[in-house]
Amino acid sequence: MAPMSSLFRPWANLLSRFSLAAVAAGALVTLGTVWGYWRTPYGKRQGDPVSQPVLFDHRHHVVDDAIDCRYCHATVDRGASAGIPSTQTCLNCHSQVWNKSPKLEPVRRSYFTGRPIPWVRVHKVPDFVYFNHAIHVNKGIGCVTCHGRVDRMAAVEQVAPLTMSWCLACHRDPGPNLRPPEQITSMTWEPDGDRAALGRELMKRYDVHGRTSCTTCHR
Amino acid sequence: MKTLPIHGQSPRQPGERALWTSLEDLDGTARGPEGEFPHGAAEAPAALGRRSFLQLMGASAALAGLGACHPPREKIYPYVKQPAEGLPGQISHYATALSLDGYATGLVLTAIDGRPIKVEGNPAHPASLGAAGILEQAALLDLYDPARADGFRSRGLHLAWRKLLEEIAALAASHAKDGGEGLAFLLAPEASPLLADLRRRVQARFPRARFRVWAPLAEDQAAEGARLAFGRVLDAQPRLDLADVILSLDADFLSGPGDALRLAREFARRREPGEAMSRLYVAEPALTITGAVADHRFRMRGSEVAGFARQVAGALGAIPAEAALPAGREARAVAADLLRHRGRSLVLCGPRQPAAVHALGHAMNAALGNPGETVHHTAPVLGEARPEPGALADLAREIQAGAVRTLVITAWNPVYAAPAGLDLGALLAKVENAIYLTLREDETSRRASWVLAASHPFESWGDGRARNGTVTLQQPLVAPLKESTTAVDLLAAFLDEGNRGAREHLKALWKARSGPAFEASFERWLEQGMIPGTAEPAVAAPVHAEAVAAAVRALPAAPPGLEMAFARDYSLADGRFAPNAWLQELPDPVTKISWDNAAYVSPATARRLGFRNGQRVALSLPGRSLEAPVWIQPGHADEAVTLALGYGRTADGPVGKGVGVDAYRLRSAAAPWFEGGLSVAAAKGEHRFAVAQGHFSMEGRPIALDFTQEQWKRESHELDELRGPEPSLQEPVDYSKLENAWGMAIDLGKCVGCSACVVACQEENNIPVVGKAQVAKGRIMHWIRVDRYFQGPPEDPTVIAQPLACVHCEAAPCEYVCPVNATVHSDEGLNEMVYNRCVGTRYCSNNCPYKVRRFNFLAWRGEAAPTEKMLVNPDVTVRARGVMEKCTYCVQRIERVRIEARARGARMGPVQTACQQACPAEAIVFGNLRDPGSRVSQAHRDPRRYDLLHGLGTRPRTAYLVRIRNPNPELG
Amino acid sequence: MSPPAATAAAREALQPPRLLPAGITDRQINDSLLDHVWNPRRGWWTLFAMALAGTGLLVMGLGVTLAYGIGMWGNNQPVGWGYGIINFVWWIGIGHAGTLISAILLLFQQRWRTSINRFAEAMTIFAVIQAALFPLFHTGRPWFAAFWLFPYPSTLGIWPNFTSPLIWDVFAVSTYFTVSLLFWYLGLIPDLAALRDASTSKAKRIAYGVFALGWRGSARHWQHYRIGYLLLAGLSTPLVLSVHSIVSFDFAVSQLPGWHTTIFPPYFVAGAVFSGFAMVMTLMIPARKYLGFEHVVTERHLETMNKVMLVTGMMVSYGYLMEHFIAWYSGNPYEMFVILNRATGPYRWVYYAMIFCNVLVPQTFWWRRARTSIPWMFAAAVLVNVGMWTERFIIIVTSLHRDFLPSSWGMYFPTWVDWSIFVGTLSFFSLLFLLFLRFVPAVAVTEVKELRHELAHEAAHAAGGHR
Amino acid sequence: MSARTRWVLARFGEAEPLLAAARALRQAGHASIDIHSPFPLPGTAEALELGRSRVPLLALCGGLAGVGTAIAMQVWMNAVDYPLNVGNRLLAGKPNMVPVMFELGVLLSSFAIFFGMMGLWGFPRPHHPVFEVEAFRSAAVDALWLSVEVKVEDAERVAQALRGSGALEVEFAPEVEA
Repeated sequence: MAPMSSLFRPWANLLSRFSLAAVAAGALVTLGTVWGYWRTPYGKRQGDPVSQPVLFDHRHHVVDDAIDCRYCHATVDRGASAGIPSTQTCLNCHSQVWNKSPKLEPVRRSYFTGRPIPWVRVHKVPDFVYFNHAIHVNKGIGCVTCHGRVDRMAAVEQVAPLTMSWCLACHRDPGPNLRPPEQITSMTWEPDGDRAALGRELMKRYDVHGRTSCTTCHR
Repeated sequence: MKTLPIHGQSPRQPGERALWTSLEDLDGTARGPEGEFPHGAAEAPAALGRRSFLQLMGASAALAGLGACHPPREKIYPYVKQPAEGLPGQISHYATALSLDGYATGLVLTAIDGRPIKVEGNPAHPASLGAAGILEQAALLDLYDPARADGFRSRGLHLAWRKLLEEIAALAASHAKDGGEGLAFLLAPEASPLLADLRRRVQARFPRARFRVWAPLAEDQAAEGARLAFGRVLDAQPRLDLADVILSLDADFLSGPGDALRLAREFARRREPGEAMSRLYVAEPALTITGAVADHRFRMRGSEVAGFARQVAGALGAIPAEAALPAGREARAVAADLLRHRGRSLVLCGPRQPAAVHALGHAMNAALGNPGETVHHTAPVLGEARPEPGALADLAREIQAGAVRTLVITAWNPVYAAPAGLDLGALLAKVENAIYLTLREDETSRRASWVLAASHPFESWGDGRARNGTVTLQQPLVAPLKESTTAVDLLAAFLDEGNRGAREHLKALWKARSGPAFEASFERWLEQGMIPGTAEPAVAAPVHAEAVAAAVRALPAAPPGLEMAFARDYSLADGRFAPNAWLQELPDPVTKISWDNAAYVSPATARRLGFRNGQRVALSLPGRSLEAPVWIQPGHADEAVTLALGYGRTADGPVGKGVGVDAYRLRSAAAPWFEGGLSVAAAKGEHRFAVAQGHFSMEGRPIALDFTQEQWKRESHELDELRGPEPSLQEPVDYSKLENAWGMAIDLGKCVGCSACVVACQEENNIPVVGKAQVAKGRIMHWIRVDRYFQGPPEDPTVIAQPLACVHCEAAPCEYVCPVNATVHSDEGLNEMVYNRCVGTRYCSNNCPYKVRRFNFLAWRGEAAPTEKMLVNPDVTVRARGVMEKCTYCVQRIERVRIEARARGARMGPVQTACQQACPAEAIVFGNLRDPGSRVSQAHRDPRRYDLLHGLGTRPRTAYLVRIRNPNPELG
Repeated sequence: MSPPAATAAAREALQPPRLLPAGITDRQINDSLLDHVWNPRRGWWTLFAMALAGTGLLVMGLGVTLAYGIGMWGNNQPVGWGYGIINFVWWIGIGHAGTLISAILLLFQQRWRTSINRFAEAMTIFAVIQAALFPLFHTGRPWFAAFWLFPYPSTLGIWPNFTSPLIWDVFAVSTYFTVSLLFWYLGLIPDLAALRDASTSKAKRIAYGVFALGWRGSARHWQHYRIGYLLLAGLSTPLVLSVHSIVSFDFAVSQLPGWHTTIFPPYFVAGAVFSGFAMVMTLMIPARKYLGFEHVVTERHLETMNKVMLVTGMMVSYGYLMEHFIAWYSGNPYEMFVILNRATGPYRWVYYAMIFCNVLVPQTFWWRRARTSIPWMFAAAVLVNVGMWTERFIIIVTSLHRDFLPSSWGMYFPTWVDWSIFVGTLSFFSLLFLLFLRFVPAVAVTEVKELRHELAHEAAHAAGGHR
Repeated sequence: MSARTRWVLARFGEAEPLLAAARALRQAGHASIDIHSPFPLPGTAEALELGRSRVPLLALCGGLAGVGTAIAMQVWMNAVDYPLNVGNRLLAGKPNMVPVMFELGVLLSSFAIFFGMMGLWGFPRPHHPVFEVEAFRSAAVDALWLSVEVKVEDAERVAQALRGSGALEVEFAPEVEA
């Protein structure tokens, strides 16, 4: 019997194949994870209710009080930014109602000290993206389309992915996302009848040209 | 990513004052601890350390991209109380003004969220007509300069405002006892009615106080000349749009104080070919932008201009023959041309010429019947605030005699700019209270016992008068960024009214001078930026011919030998803009040198003396000597050396410190502009200029085209080779279905090469400054540049300027080579540059035949001071290191107009690019090529239109219009 | 060997120099060619330390570039590409010889390739590694370039631009590197098995055993191996031609005078082969001495390589000639100017260095004495390397620095960072090469054995038929 | 029925007897025969009746897949999904697509060849019973070996036969479960 000279035992075959497969799979999984991460709601920061310095509840204000979005976000149809209400705006009501509530203490403090309330930004596009609320609102894009059912959020969270491909999808085919002007701030509006036909009609009415040229958003 | 306007802000320790220390690296003077990196090849970029580290970390985070690595969420700080007007991010425009050399130019400032970010001309204002010059525009950078003076101090002790007022009140009270015997004021020339009023009131309180008006580049000879010719001081108000033939005697009227924007507009309007085209003769020593657009340019030393003027005047019969000189061929031809256009001609005389030449100019105009036609005369707009020759010398004598106890200086930097031999710095030490009001800590503030920070014009109330007398209001856009005051408040302090505020003084003055409905009128005036109808009325002014003749006869002959000439610098003026990095970096409109001045000599003189470009030479005049580097300038007069003033600063912030050489050290009070008897000797060393354009010949290529009227009639068809469709394998994209197709046209016949467009673009588009070393390396960032080409003999070439930015080729060579689609075409035909997609291969720049793309080789901005962040135009992305950038046709303006119109359901109005808006000559036209009636469409159909590098088939959207010159056939 | 010694000697004198010494056995081949793996040559550590130190320069240069930006290089407007792309093209050109020798000479059944192909293939891979550094690091933002250049579906919804030659480059260079590596490794497997089986220590056996993947020299192995290797050679041949053609498209597809030329693809390929052979010579001449390989890399090999250099040198010279001719014949003033500027402009000394090194130096190989003189051929190879580098400098810098509008003309000067990266890649290349010489047989042992077998077979035939 | 087998290895000095022995073993009905040589030995495939290699077919499939992918990728990305006007060029210009088509074709074809071969060989396979024989280490160096897998009980008989057909040396690998 020849001396046992073999370097590798039979399990080495399995091990070597498994190792190679593991390396290949590892590389693929790593790439795939990085790739996939940005597609998860977590990667895009969707569905993450953001706590604010004041326990402001949109559900209460939108549903119970039926305050229109534009009461507080007053510049949404005129300016690039929708506008975060000034402390003064809060106190328009809250000097009368809940004016002793400890929950509103930060608001009163802001008003009396003159220091703004440090709200936390929920919807953020990069600095090189020039998003303008006014043109979208005036061309029939409703609040709910991008911001979701704010009327059901205790703390506002990001609903839309806010990725470039998401923007592009609508810019390429805006029709299905258009609504009549009187329904812009409605959280519950649903079209009756043919959505596609309505979209076409609204495209014409608003004179909508979804543009996908780069400088539409990047300048 | 949105950060900063200036490259080289070094990271500061918390609490440390904002200092531009690292810019010293850029101008080649750094001797700090960073000096281990030699300049040029091995320069360490300014923004090292933390920032770069963070960038690297950011990059690795982006690559890793996993884990709980979300950046912290931003905060939003809304108003506590919403102001009545203004939306976040909305543009608002305010009319205001800036006074330079005493005359106000009406401006419109753009503000976003309370920050002024852009200076534009006020279309209603007679000195602007909507245009803005380089200085007016760049003044905005001074506003945000972190190196500005801050606060008030007396003998090194900081004073609070209230305390300062008390101290001045006490000082005033002590002077009031003897009627202001020991009180003197050194004021800048300033046409402001408010300051004039305050001066009268101060004089009334201190009857024996002395007021002196001084500026280093004063136009005192012009005033003297008027006095000679008319017997009293009068201002001449020329109208170039009415002049068929113009003779400029060393008058660079397209730049310089007061009226250049209007004159450029009027001049350019008469430069279209045809019968109505004007003709310009220029006699001057060094090539100027005016000389560059002349139909005939006679180069001669500064002291010889008088002789040429006498030749022409003699041939015109404007002066007696004994005062004239025998006319040469050129002078005869000029005179004959002027005579053919009696009442439609104009003689202009430059401020550097002696009074007699000015007087001679007036006499020539009178002889040609021009007064009342192409020129009229008015009472001097500066009024009493006219600079007097010898004001400084008189003051020095008084100080020497101990007659000045308190000296209030609102004039700019007399210690630096005083004539050589007048050691004002030492004299100031003798003044008990030398109170100096200054925007920056400079040479004078080092010597003054009181230093008061001045507010910038854009943060203070005031008034002024345009060159034609129109009263112009200056309103602030921001509260002062530094603890500072104004000349108005300072003078008022001597009346114990220092705390009333300039606004109240202004309103009080104009309330007194206007009718009952003052408040309403004042609001309207503020809106317009001026008080309409306040131009100085014309007065009849007969010329005293004998006095003129006598003065002319007394003119000395031009001295033989080398002549030293001093010049106002296009960028720095008298030097007060030396701390302004935009202006330092702006290439000189003629020589294209940035971050430097130089001793200009003609090629022949350089050959005779054996000088090379960049060679250092010692310039010596009796008792004075200065080393300066030589620059051989085609078109310069032989046997003369020209050196621009305003450089070689030793104080005044780190930007201008040590840049160039200080020509004031060579300039005498007796001969402030031209002095004979110059001796030059080669000195040790070679100077490395940062020249933005390396080559001035077109190499016979059809680039900046130029025809004479005669040639144009015969050869205009030659342009057909340079326009129209070129055969191509690719079907051109059809733009005819869209509402807009953007295009531009640049009229070389109108362009005067002033570079206002460059600064406008820099301001609008957040273009960084890179510093001298980087300019020398060929990394200047300007999106639009003004190329200058010389043709013909180097001694006396034809000169042409060609503004060039991205021409937005329809078949753009840059686009198809970009691997990541970072530069592509928009539906409306813009060549888009998407910074955030760019990975920086620079292939696009290589393949751009126009070389208009600019690359962020380093992090040009470094870390900016907080005030400088305020300057950033939020509509334009601030470009990161490693990305390409270039002219976008001001796409942010297009989109703003589009969104604002379409959000209202309206059609888009016209869009103006920043360069177009600033251009005083209306040479740049931008607009919609789909609209056949637009000016740009008309220009594209103009027979003078051609496409640059047409043969490449790039189909540029920017078309050029050839320049036509109108030379005198007699001089052919 | 059966024929009488005298006859053998006479035949020897008539034959071209041998590819292998007479009477060598497989065992001798094996032992002599693997010897350098078992017994590292003297001075290896010294050389390795030097190369490692030089690689430090590369790391530093790239680190500085990453930290501060491309501004640390000499690039500017108008010269957007400088040393980065010069070095890229130079290295990728060098990287052509290996595949060419392996693949094309295999297809042409050139037997002399066997002694040098492994060596040349390794050189190819290491050169391509150097080359591949540049396209990434010369970008302003390599952290984005690293993945935006690849067509993966991103959340941005935007894709690479397939009209850009740089994207073609990405595909060409990565394909070339991958295929070269596979080709090299495939050829290496039998030799690794030989190393495994000839190893004396257990650790080496295991290490080489892992990389030999279980090669048993089985008939089934050889059956697929031969056809697979041949196919890879067949694919590599057009690949090698395509890579430098595509690299030349970076220039030829652009609009710049001096770049926009249809002759570039063949001219670049010829230049690549030229420089690749020169680099093989530069490395092989000292290496064969160092490793004691004179018996397998014989003078005949060297002379043949010199002939190839002469041929490719003539092709390159023809390229230059045509460039000049077309510039004149086209009547395009911009083209004419570029040529004139090369010869008379500020970079003319580089131009004349290029002409000297690439046109004149190879002409000496018309003479047999030059072809067989080892010092001269080494000097010539080094000069050709220099010359081909200057050629890339001329193409890139002189075309860019003075193009259409004289107003934007400028000059290009490299910085210390440019130099340290360049020297760093030379060192990194040497480092990889030294590692290769240390751990992997530098000559395709198996192929030499096969060659010996074939030669013996033929000799037997020649000596009078079957045994 | 015993399921245990073992490999019998025989070293030959020359190719001809080796090939003859292999043919003889095949005729004797042995299926698991192999020849090991340090370089490709002509005639082995015929002796073992291995048939045509499938590697060329794999190469063709890989190449076609690469070219197809390249065309689909370029057309879809640049002309369908996000058509951009890039310098007025055709959205899917055919000449533009050639370089990537070619490169991707070569790449996938090479992958198919290399990994196909690995698959056909069952690599990596560091362990094989024949490696247990110390003398077999000469197989990759300079010796020609013939190996045959036989039932344990047949081993000695086959060894004898091999010795008879000119083997210089015969070795046995350890027994293994079939």
